[in-house]
Amino acid sequence: MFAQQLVNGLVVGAVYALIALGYTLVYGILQLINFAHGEIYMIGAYVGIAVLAVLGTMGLTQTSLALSIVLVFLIPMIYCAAYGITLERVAYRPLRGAPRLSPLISAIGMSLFLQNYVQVVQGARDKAFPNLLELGSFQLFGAYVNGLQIFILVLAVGLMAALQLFIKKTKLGKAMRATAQDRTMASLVGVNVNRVIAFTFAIGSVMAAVAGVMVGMYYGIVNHHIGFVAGMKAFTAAVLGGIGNVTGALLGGFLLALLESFWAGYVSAVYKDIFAFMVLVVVLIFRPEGILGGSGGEADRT
Amino acid sequence: MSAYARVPLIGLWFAFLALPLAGWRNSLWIGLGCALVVLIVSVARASVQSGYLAWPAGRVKAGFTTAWSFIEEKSYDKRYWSLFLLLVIALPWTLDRYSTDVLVITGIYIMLALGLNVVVGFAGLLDLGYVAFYAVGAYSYALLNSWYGLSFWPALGVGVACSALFGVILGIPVLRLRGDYLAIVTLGFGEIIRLVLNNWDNVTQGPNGILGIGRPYLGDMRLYKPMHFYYLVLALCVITIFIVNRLDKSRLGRAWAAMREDETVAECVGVNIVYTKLSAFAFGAAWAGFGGVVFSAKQTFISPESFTFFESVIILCMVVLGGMASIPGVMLGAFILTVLPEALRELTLFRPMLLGGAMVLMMVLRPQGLLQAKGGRHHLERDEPQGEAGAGR
Amino acid sequence: MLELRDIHFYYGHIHALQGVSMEVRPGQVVCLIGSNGAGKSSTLMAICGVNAVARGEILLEGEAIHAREPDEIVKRGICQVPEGRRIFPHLTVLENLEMGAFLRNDASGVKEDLDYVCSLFPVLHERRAQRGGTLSGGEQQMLAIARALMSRPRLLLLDEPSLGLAPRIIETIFEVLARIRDEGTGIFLVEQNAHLALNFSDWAYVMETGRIIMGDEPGVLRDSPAVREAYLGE
Amino acid sequence: MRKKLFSVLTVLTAAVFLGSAAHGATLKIGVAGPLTGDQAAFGEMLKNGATLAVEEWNAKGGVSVGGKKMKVDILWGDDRHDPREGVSIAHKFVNSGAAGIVGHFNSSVSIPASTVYAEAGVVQITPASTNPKLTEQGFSTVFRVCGRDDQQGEVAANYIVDKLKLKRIAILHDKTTYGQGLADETKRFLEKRGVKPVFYSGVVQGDKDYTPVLTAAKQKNPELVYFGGIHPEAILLVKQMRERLGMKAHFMSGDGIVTDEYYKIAGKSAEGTYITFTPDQTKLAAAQNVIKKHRKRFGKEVGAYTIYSYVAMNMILNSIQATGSTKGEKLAAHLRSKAWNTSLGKLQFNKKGDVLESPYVLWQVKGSKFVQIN
Repeated sequence: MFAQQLVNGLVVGAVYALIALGYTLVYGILQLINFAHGEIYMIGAYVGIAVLAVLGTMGLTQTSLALSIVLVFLIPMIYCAAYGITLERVAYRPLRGAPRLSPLISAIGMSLFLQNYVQVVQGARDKAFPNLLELGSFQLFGAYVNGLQIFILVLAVGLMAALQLFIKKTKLGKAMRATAQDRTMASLVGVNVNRVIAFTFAIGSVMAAVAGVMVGMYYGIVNHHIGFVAGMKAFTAAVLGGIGNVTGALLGGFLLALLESFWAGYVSAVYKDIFAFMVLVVVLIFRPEGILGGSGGEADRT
Repeated sequence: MSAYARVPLIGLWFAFLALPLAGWRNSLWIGLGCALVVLIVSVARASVQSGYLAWPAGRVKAGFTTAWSFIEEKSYDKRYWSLFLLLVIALPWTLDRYSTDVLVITGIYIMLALGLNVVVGFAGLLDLGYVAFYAVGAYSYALLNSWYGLSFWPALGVGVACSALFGVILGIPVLRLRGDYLAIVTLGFGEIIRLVLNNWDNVTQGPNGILGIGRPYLGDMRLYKPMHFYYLVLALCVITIFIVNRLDKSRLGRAWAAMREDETVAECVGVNIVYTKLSAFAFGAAWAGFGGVVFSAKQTFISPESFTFFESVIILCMVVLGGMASIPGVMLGAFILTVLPEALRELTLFRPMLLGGAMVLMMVLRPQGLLQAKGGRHHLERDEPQGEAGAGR
Repeated sequence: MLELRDIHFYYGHIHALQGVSMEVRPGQVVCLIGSNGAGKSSTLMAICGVNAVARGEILLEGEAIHAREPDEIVKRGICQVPEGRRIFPHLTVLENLEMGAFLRNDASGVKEDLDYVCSLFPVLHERRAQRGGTLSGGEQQMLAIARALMSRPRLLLLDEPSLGLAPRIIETIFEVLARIRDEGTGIFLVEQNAHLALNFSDWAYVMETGRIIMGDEPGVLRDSPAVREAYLGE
Repeated sequence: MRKKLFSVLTVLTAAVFLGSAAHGATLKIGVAGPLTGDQAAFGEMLKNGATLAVEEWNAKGGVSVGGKKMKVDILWGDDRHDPREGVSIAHKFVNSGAAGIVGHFNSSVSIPASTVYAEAGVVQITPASTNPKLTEQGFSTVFRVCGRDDQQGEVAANYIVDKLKLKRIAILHDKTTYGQGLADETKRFLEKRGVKPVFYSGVVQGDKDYTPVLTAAKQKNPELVYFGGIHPEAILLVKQMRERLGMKAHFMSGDGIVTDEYYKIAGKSAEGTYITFTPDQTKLAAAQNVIKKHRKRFGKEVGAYTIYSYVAMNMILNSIQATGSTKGEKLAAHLRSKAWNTSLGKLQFNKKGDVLESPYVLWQVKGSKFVQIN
């Protein structure tokens, strides 16, 4: 049972972590809780379904599986990036420098808007997400492990490592860090701050898109309100790890999912969410900077 | 003319965004619609700037500003208040049962919004889990009534006390948190309360909720019609407004204002932060408890579904939309956000979407809210952009 | 090379700059002195495009730059060392310097300039792997200047470079500034330490409550009774 | 100025509220359910059933009340399965002079709304709310044409014990009024038959990952997993049981999972699922007519609750025509007075307003469709 709960938790953790990245990146750079981020993830899943439908009618899913998989991830990534950038441009940029509450309300409004927009155009019923990857399963230390789970875990961890490297090593990554630390100064050395902020939203959204498609493939079912719960959990994960801290998001995501998984398995399934929120509250009260320290903390934000 | 060159591009962009979700036909319309809106806005702006319409536009704007500030000013005038009260007392006689019921709900929300306004507007503490106190009030009446047969009037007191107590209980651990972190902890707290109500089956009946909650009695008269509740809620609203108004002007109110503007400075001039903060939470929560008791008496049925995070958001929106720290503003906000959705019931499907869009638009165009608070801008201070995350400083 | 014409700027409701006009000629060191809150930093931020001016023009070699984004202004060769240094605290010294060269794409030139600024301030070389936030005040000031130089500016704007530093360090910094000036970079200096500023510059402006009240050669200002009383403490 | 301001205010306020005024000589019947939102699929069934019935009546010229033919007008109410919306709609219906109500769908909405209808004396027939509490409140004007969860639980328990002969049962529910109610009734009847469930737990509705709780259930080696809840959770549960954890145990649930989505999305994993549900309407001779009409009118097959909604609407309209009244008490008395011949077969109400015969039978998912097995 322990091994099985570990597997359960790791896969969910990968999803939490990917979404948490979006919260953390944006918070790091704007000190803004991007409430609408969960909806971007949801949109990612829906775009994935649309792509699959088109590929299906073209017959590509039969003839070229590898290309299909690439497209099923790539197109939602592009779309979500576009949504993220638009979101920032419409709802947050006009409010830069406004009282702190304004962008938060605007974010909540945007979240409502997007969620219900999808409901209007896509209908409220659950949508099936056809599974492309029929991978077998095997047993490991008494736990059932599914090929898809391995695929998700590897993809998520790989992406996060790539992001880490990107932020650490590239010029744009450094510009992101510089902008997060001192926006005015970054503009004084020639960084186009607006572009960097838009880019940050894009990256966060790309990660969310991947999470959305992964969740669609994994659970096979998608609806327009998956963004809220996932968003809340991912946000908790980001806070747990230290909001504004990219490694923290990864750590927080896995930690929260594992704690939840063990709690649900050993203690109580219905009190699972209470437990998650308890963790959030306790961490914030006793260690508000999170495990690794947040954007203002000692730890580097990479 | 680059402003016009942007128009088709913006249209194309939104059509592109809509494409995979809405299908190509709808996307086309969405793109056209967006382009049209942008076009109208740019034409209007250009003609105002170039002087074409500058004069009439200026007149309209000036006229509107004057009219609005007249309303703003008068909304604080006591004489108008009493007139308004007369109007409100007469109102239900001209209305049907359903509209009166909507107004009862509006009244409950006015109480809630005024209570949240104490926490957010007066004291500057962003609370995203306010609905928890509402739930505590509602459940304390529901449970005491169904177990011990406690009647409405004493329950009103007990509910308020319970909620205030919860306010303090929440307040103590979060004393040293500020800004966003406070918001998140309160959000978490709100969810915890809801989940406990949903899962503690033995006590709260879990998701089934509590049925058959007793109606209040006034002497021998059983209050059950919307009209009855209308006057009950009206009376409670008047009390709420009176007390909240006095609080704002009291010593405590000034301490809240000082704490809102700068906690450290407030502490330096002798404001007891612990007491001031806790009292803000307690007072805010108390009104939520008030509203909760009335709500359960009105519904005769409550379940955890009525106390979701979305509810907290709506109440917060009322405060912000109306104008933070402005009592008439908050009331207006509550009125708009309860009556408008009812009026738009035909548009059910689009309602939450429009609400969301309106929230964004409002923040962009008039972030201070409809009626600005008297005596200047009240808002949560934004940290310097380079500021630290806001906690533990 | 740089000209400000009747610049107005509002900070919220405060009319912070009320018609500022001034000029920096090529090869000149120009200083701006004034008391706290006179609008000196606002002027620098307006030049750099951070503060959006409400009215007036800023011309760089005849080209209007006041409606441009900060990064475009940096690209045109103006770089500021802002008040309080504003080092990126979590980036290493080396990364801070690299950020200074953000807009440049000539890797070999950047490498060269890195060596050059390290020769100007050898301590930065020693501390290159350390986080910016861990440096002392003087080292941070050196890093800030070095970072600005990494963009190869034609005009360097300095906001209170001497503030809060020990005399020995101020001396080092001004020696370096002199060297930069001699190599042909224009310098626009904002200083509260009027002695220091007037000694170092070729032309000086005096600012009070958002207006330029005087502009002349340093010698003339030094002899003006008003300046002597208000800024030179005599 | 003062006067002006207030006259403007009064007019504005009045304008907002006095939107609906004009009353024609139509008969108004309220139909309420989750018309939008995540349960819109069910709302649509209610909607189509009621529409079909009303269109039939109107084609015949309407309902004759006191010798006068009145056209029937449906008032739609979207409660989005929110109890408070439900109460608000109830007031709206009562206020608009609705002569009867078909709805609501969810028990959690029907129950609070029933108070309003009962206090106003309006007859309410729900086509789908199965929670026993609804009719246990003692309101004389509340009816349901569907079964009750305790009846359903009994059928499920008996089948498990008698036919499947299983001993190790795990019970899960989604913590909703419906789901938990059903699970608890099933548990009660199982225990009555001497089978004590080996595992009992709620799951969080709206969650996506149920592997933790399923893993815990798996530890107990259940031979059958019973789930009280609706289809989205059931899909995830059965998929995760089979695909993630390799559990071979049977899966059984109630009428809440009967939608096409269930077998379409869950695919192979759904095969063999047992469901307690009402007898196959498509095999009912009485229902054939409706099914045909529905296909013609809406271009698709009837849903699980379409005919219930159709029957409920017809009962109300028939009673109005028979009694010549729209008074709730009279209609209620008439509804109780006889055995009804409906498209669902013979129906008769007891004193509480429930149908006399337990209507539940066992179904199974076979070859990607629901098949009645007894």
